Amino acid sequence: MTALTQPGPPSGAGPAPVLTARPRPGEAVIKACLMTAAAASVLVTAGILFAVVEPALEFFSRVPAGEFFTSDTDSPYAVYPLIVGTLLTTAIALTVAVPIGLGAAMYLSEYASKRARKWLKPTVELLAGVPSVVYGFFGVFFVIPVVLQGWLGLGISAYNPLGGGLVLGVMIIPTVASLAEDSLSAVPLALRQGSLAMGANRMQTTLRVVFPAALSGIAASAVLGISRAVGETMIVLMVCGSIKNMSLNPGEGHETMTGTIARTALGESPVESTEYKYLFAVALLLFAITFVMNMVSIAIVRRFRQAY
Amino acid sequence: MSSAATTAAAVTTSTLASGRSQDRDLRSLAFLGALWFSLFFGVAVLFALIVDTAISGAPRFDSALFTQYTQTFDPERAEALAATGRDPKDLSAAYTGFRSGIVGSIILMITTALLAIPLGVSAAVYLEEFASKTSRFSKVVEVNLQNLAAVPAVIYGMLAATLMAVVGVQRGIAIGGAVALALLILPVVIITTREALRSVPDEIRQGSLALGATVWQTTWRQTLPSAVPGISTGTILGLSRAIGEAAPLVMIGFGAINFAPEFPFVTSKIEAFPLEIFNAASDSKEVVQQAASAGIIVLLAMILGMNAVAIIIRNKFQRSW
Amino acid sequence: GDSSAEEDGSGAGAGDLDTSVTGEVAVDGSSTVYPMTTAAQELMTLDGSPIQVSVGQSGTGGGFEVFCAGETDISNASRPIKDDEEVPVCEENGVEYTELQVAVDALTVVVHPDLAVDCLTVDELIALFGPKSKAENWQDINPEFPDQEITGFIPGADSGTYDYMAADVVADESETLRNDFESSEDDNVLVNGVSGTPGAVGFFGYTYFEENADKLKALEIDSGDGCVAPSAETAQDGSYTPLARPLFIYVSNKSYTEKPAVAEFVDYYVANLETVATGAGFIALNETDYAATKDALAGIGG
Amino acid sequence: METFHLNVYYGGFHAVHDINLTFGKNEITALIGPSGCGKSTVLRCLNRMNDLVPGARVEGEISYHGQNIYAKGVDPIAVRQHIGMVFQKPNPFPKSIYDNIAYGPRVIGMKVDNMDDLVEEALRGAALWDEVKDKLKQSAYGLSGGQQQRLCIARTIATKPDVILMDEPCSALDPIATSKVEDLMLQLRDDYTIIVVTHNMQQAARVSDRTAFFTAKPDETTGNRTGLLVEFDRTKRLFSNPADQRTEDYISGRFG
Amino acid sequence: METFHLNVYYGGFHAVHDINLTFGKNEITALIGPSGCGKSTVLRCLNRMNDLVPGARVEGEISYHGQNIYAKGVDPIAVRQHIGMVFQKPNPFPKSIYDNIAYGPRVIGMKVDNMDDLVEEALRGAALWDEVKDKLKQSAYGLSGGQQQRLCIARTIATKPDVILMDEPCSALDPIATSKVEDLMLQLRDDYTIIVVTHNMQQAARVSDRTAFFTAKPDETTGNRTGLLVEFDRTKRLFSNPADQRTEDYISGRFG
Ligand SMILES: Nc1ncnc2c1ncn2[C@@H]1O[C@H](COP(=O)(O)OP(=O)(O)OP(=O)(O)O)[C@@H](O)[C@H]1O
Ligand SMILES: Nc1ncnc2c1ncn2[C@@H]1O[C@H](COP(=O)(O)OP(=O)(O)OP(=O)(O)O)[C@@H](O)[C@H]1O
Ligand SMILES: [Mg+2]
Ligand SMILES: [Mg+2]
Ligand SMILES: O=P([O-])([O-])[O-]
Repeated sequence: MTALTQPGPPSGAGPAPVLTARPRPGEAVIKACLMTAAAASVLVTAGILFAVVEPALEFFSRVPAGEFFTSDTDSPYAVYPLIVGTLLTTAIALTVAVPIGLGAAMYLSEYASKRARKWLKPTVELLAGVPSVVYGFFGVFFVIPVVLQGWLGLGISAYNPLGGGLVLGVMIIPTVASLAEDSLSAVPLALRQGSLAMGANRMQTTLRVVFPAALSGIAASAVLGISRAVGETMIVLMVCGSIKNMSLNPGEGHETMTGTIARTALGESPVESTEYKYLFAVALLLFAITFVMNMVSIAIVRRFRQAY
Repeated sequence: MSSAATTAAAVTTSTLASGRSQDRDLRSLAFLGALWFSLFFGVAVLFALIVDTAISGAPRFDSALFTQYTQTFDPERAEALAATGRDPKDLSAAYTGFRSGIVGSIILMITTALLAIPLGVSAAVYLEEFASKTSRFSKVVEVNLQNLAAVPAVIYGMLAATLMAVVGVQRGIAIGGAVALALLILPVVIITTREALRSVPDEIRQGSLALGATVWQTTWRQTLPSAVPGISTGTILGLSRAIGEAAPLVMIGFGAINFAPEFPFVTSKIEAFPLEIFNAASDSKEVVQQAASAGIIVLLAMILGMNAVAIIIRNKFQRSW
Repeated sequence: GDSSAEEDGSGAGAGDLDTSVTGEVAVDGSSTVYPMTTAAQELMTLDGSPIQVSVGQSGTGGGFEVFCAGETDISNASRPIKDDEEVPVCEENGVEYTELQVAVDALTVVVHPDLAVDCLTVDELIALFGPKSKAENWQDINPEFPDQEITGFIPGADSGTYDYMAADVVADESETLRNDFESSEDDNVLVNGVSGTPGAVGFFGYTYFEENADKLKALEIDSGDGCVAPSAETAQDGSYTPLARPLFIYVSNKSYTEKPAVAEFVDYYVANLETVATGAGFIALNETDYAATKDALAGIGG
Repeated sequence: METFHLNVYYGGFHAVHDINLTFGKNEITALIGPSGCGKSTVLRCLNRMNDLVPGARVEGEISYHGQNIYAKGVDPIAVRQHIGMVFQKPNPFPKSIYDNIAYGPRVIGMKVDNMDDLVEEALRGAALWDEVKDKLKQSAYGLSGGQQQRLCIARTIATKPDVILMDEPCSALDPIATSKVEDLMLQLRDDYTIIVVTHNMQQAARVSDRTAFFTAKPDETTGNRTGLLVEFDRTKRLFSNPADQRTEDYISGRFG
Repeated sequence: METFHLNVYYGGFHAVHDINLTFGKNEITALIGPSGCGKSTVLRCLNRMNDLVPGARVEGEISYHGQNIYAKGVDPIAVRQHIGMVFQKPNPFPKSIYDNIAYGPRVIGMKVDNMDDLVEEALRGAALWDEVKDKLKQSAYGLSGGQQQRLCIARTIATKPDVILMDEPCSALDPIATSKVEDLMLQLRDDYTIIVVTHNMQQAARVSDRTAFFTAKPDETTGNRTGLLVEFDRTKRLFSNPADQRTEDYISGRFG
């Protein structure tokens, strides 16, 4: 098979070095510690499940599921009205965040120079760093009374999901923009060159080639935006109102899932009360929703990553 | 010359030097305008927020904002108390301050950092430097981290509240809040640390390993030091998020506190700055709401300052290999 | 923790405070009474006491729940403890307590300042807030009222204010109010809601109205003898019925006797009651009621 | 189409120096030379694709039908509509075959009576029609590499340009696909002016009418290698009888 | 040092097939062959750096001083302390020149009387001392590419290995730096056994005592290209009088 017929070269002789494995206990301990730290993140999830599921089960053992899964606003434990409130807020937030986040992402990935991007991107990301209490304050004292009721003259309640959704939307712009930008930037340069070489201008290239190619990533960014919006608490607590309301009018006050949790917790119900356990049933539902949303988003991202 | 070419030639002279780029036609400009709008809409909102809040808080940019605890006496009636020998400035709601919140938030931030950074960096180091990327464990942790990053903050509060109940410590003490916040930012710390480690080129690792260094030696002496700017950027951003969070602390039972926490601070009842602002904003006295506005500006200054530091570290010190 | 307030009873102030007493005091309960207890704490700290008082405001009902579970030393209340629901819990947990009236309040019904309604009868109050009420428009209450949609902002069901309106004014056997109004434990949410929503109505303690009198309109109440406006005088002299109500703190006897800090705080609170009440914008007790409070306090230690 | 004293810089780096070339109408011109000598750079200048490279700067003149395409007031987008380009790696859009072809005419606002006819014509022009006519609505990513590259050529000719630039159009293809593309180039010569960069000397010899040989000369002080034109002639002559020693070394494989 | 029936797999992919080689002590052995034939793979096996590649699997035996370095109980870290490696791209650590050298002795816990002396000795050994002796505390990133590569060699010899593996150590360097590194290799031969992968046949001819020529054979069914050893001989003989046609084709430039 090989032409290895020649006499071999002088082969190594001499004192054989010790190659046997040396025990390195320090290394092993460190590795074990690091691994524990990594495993801790799984423990956190387990902890969340334990902390939420156990009281939630306790709740359902005390209250029939029918009083939870109901749209009857007279039931103190009705969850459907909360879902309506959360849905309205989320829908409005996405209406703000998806187009604007996408626009910002397109600018950053298709138009901005590298240097500009280095500063513009963190600037947009600042919006996610502003505390939600501050957004809530702004929503209650500015967006609703000054902008919506004042400038736009809307005859709406002082607390409502319209205002809450708008400020929440501003807050999640960076969430959408960041992931959308990743997926736009992942579109190979060759596609842009192909389009430009044919005489398309930048807008056409962006909208007709880059955007469709990145569509799934953009969808994932919107889904991630949903899970952020559903989980946000202080803004909805402060701005959206507290009525269990099945109406789809976003100008009326609505209680949301996170709003209920925080409001009741602020009220310091004793740990054993059914009211307190109710929070965990709502939290379990909330966790399930964000979990599913996040898995959907991960799945979409996986698929688009494989495309190139 | 073919007919196609002739036509082209004719077209050429008419359109090539039109003097206007098709990147500057009406639709393109409108589109670009929309993108600019998108980019600056959020920033404009933030600007409006800061200006509006700063204007309403303007009367309260004074040192009392930092040095005084919450004060509830009606300003006029506080003046009347001057007769009894008490200084109205120490009672009047017009001089209410956020001392306990600021002190509390600093304690919280330090404790959170002490909990989250070692844990998060260790986990990231394990995942990047030790674990096989294809192992089941890595994959589970990976997905798990992405999920944790999306878990609502209130739920972290509930987890910490349950933990505290299980351990049997009092509600409303610093460690409970710090645990909630540390859990909240843990995924951020892990994810950014991993990115920072990943950006250290493999050549550096191989160079070290080929000399007979162990994996840990390589990590500790080569990879981690090179990743420090990236790790600090991520950690500062995570902490700046933690310092502004209120929702999980509500679940921990953080309430109004008008006294200095005692050493060791972690077991002391404390108040958090954002929650104190939330309470002040809920007060019906206008002077207290002014204080809330001023407090918001202070909180924003802290957070934006931390963000700025993080960005500067990222842009200046992060080596591009 | 022996207080001189018992002896001289004059409520003189700083001189009676023993600044060597340290410790913690946990207070929770009524958001109406919250500013008053906080004011007492602030005054005491200013006078040099190192006692650490933490005050929550989860509503009278919420406060009693933790109080009867033995988790707090003092519970603020804007209504008396409920014999049927709360007293048994306290008994079961062995929590003995003393009720101390600290101020009077004029529960104030407020509307958006532009609404052309000035006075409500008790029946109209029931028609407005009662659990069976389906009134959507002011004209559903009284055809003379303007054609304006009603939006309500009322205290949460944990609050004493809610209970007082439900049990003592509306007096429906369910002891509830309608559930399609915005509700909050946070009175400023109510202030802001009513002042920010055309046609809105709400109710809360007199203090909150007084501090926001420029943004709100308080309604007069007609309980049969003509319309009476809420004020310190009408509340003190009893003419503002049925909405004038007493405000209390409930002190755990065990805490009072076993924790010097609690005794010190309560003594100081009662000794300086008038300063605290007026300082925080409350209506102070008249002489008779104040004497009764001091007597009750004296009864704990003995 | 001609270049006069073309110099290109990337930032401070002088990439190509003083290129003077005249491309014959309805001819195929090959640009050859060792790696890094600036062939792609020159090609990208010809339809102002170099405008898209950050830091790139062009000096000199490129005349197209008598107009300097680098003159003020010239719209690079209009230039690219007349001078198409095919890249080294096939880069079809992630769309259907049909939409890949129709994309160009649509974006440049070409008046088209019947898009179906135009698509067929372009695909026939690129010798691809028979292979794809039954799957026009399918994704272009389902095609083989060679088919994808011919699709890219079809896409380019659908906008009816005048000149087609090709940058190593076959370097990512196997020999069979390569020969198909080469056949296509010869066929397209009747209607288009073609300028092709290639690393493959055989290919240059096979398809081109004229060949320009570039090389890169290191600067004595900085060591930066600047590209320059060594020789430009009829392909037959250049290969059989090169005037310059460096050309001879290169084509005989002695250097590069 | 010898390999017996060395087979390497990346996951399911058979990268190199049945390599038998004997490396001479105090000789330079060159591994040559077309891209992808597995030269780097074989080299990485020799000090178990391949352990770090996820999915890599090694079969067969590599004997070093009579010990199979793939035997159970052998510590790959100990192996690497005896068999150093220099990479294609210079990869100094982001530290000072001094610390780059001192790093290895420190991490392997070498007993060092005077680190300064050791650093000087290593730098002298790598013919770098005169150039850097005044800036030992400066960052290694301030050095030129060739200096960086020699620094990497110095770093390797500081731990006093026995064998030095080099994977295309000059391919990122200019000709002058290359010749300096080649000189250094010849000088190191007195003390070390050197195994070098190179793409540059002239280099193999210039520096090596023996040369192993590899090629890659595509699998008939899957098309996967598996590397194999074609010929191994004294360098002079292999270049002047190759026994195998494929070797001759390769060194004459007819293929690859
Ligand atoms: N975008 C760029 N920025 C900076 N320098 C560049 C850029 N593109 C090319 N260069 C440099 O310009 C010189 C010429 O590059 P060009 O790509 O034109 O060469 P080429 O002849 O096409 O080489 P190849 O045959 O490898 O494709 C090279 O030195 C290259 O490094
Ligand atoms: N980490 C890896 N994972 C999977 N396959 C690999 C890996 N490294 C190399 N290969 C494959 O193994 C084969 C041999 O690769 P190797 O790098 O050893 O070749 P080489 O001869 O060094 O080539 P070159 O001259 O380009 O460096 C190639 O087909 C390569 O694709
Ligand atoms: Mg090129
Ligand atoms: Mg290699
Ligand atoms: O907070 P309340 O006073 O209404 O119980």
